[in-house]
Amino acid sequence: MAWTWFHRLASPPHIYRTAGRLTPWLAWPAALLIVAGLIGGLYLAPPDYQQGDGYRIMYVHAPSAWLSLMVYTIMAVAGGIGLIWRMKVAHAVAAASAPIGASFTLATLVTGSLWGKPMWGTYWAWDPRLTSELILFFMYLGYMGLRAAFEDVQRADRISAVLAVVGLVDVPIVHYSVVWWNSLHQGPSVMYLGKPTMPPSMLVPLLIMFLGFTLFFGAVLMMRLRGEVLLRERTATWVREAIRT
Amino acid sequence: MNEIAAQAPTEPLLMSQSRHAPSSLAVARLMLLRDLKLASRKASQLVQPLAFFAIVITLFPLAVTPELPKLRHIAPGVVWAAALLSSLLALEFLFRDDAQDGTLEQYALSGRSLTGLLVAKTAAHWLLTGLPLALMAPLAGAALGIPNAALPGVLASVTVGTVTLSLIGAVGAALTLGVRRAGALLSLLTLPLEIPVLIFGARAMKLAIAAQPYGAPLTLLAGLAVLGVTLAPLAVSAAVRINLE
Amino acid sequence: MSSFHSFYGFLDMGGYAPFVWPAYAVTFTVMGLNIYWAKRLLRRARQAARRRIAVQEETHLAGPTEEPSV
Amino acid sequence: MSDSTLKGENVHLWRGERHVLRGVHFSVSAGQCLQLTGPNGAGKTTLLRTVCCLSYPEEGRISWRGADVRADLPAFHAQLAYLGHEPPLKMELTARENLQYWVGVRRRLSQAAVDASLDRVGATRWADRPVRTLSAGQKRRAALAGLTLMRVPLWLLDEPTTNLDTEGQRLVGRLIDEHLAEGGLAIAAVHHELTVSAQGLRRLELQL
Repeated sequence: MAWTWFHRLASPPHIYRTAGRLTPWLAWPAALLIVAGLIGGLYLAPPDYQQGDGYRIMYVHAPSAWLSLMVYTIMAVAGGIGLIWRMKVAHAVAAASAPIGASFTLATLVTGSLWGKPMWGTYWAWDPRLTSELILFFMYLGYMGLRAAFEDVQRADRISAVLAVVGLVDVPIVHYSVVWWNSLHQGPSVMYLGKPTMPPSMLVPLLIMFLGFTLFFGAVLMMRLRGEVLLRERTATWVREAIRT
Repeated sequence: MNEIAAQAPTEPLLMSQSRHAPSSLAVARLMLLRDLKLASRKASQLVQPLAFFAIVITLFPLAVTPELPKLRHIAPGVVWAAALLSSLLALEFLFRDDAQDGTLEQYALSGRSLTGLLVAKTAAHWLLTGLPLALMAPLAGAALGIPNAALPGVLASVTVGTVTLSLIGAVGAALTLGVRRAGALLSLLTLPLEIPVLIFGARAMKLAIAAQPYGAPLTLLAGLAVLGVTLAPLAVSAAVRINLE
Repeated sequence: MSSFHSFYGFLDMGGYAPFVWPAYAVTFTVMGLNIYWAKRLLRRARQAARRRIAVQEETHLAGPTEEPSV
Repeated sequence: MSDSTLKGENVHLWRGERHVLRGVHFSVSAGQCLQLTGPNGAGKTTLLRTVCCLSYPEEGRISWRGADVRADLPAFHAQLAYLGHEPPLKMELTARENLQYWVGVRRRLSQAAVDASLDRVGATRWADRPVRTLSAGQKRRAALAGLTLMRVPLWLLDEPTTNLDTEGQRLVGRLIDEHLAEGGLAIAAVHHELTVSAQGLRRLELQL
């Protein structure tokens, strides 16, 4: 049966070991890519003809924003899988993702507002993207708050998974309603270099950063995942072996 | 002592659900009637969110300005923010009483669709809190200087919007059913999800005040309500089941 | 190749230094914290597992519990 | 019905760090009452809640008439009645109203059937008073009326004699006896021995 390999793959000891083995393979490329992206973005890329060197905030802001959304999606999908197939490992992925996603959402907000000051003349404008990002941050806080409210890990896993799935349905609605709202109020919206013809010297470092941040998330996720998997095991003998090292 | 001599049972044990079970519609009706009857026996719980709504509305003329033309300008925001907050207040007793006295558990074990029963409960909740709120909204609007011609628009937007508020609120109430002092957490969970309602609702009201057609945002509000009716009950029953564990 | 003429020019970021550098600092602080938190979580989970196993071994020595059955 | 058997095989359940149910086996057939005993915290309530699928065992299987109960949960629930520690009654409603809304979602109720069940537990005189005004023993009796009114084969009772006087405790025994005689089955968690006729009684002792 196809299910046997699937279950073996998703078994806590296998995940624990694989995550441990995978961590350096994600962490080192992430570090290299981020350093390369930094050199490319901060040093090699030319200044923007409108925003000068201020646009260079994009190289950390945009990948953070990407992570904030991607991680929420992963969290909700993992939670949904855990809910349907009662897979502890999936819940562990969701639990491990939440703080990472929340912290990058916060980074997005701070870098966005730092970018906003030279562009708009104010640290905070009710720009649709930043506003959606702020709401996303509240959703992360709610998710983690709900998790923390339950002492029993199993129940916290299942309850928060329901919230994450509901949130996943709601995130696009919130986003489009906020964009719609903003279009009525003619808010400032020059945040992104939305031009399709970004020169390669600008674009390549950005793409490198996207990849680097994603791998970084993968590495941190693997580390947290090992901890979360251990927290969910009670008597398994493999834990004895695993913690000896 | 009462005469309780062994009397032969009048009917055989029901070995299957079959023909003895009332229809789903009858069950939903029974549940609705039950909640209405219960509410009628403790009316103070119903009055409190309405009083809260009135007080919040009263704060704004005192805090901002008593000049009606200026109040009219912020009226949509004030009415909607107050509606959101008072609907939140009313959520506390949506499932909690039934969970505490064990009746919710009995419904979960009744062999009937828990989703259906909870939809009926949510409908009762809307009738008892959402609808009165909607009926009060034109009064509040008039007090804030909204012209009489715009009051039907106020009524329509709050009526449609509170349906979604009740549904999202039911999800929040179900998620936090097992949490002791859930007030702050409940608002952190539900308010971000309710932002689209706020945006479309306030927009519809604003257009109504400006004597412009407000059909578009009202349609969007109705769309949210339809989406809520189809998806929220699933999340509610999943969350209730997990919290009953 | 570079877009800056001097190291000072690089630090100055064309006058945007007060915004660019804090933005990078915040991002990399967040990254550092993430690594630290992850390591701390793993360490604590291991400690908890160790404690749990110790307790289990203790109760096991006290005598295995009978499997209740009819 | 000879195949009306409820079986639990190797049921394991943890509550946080605690391994509450450690491989519980049991089997109850039509006409039998399984009496669960054991000290506080041994898992009597947990076992009852696991049997009615309010809790999810991490290992093991519970089957009813040979099929896993989770295969068709609504059908299984339609055949069981669970009475927890507290009588599941709304304080603001009368005993009679409570029965209507509680049992009414399961089966169509005739006035006569409701009256008969209330009469059976000696509740006729106070059936129309709000439950809030009743004594703990009277509430327990009202809950027992609901139990008999359901007419389901499988009873799961958690301390059914709590708050009852001696006469009430005998009533519980009689109700169970009659239920067994009709081909029903019951599992009851108890502290005091039930006054049930011996031939249908089986015992399961849970340990801490």
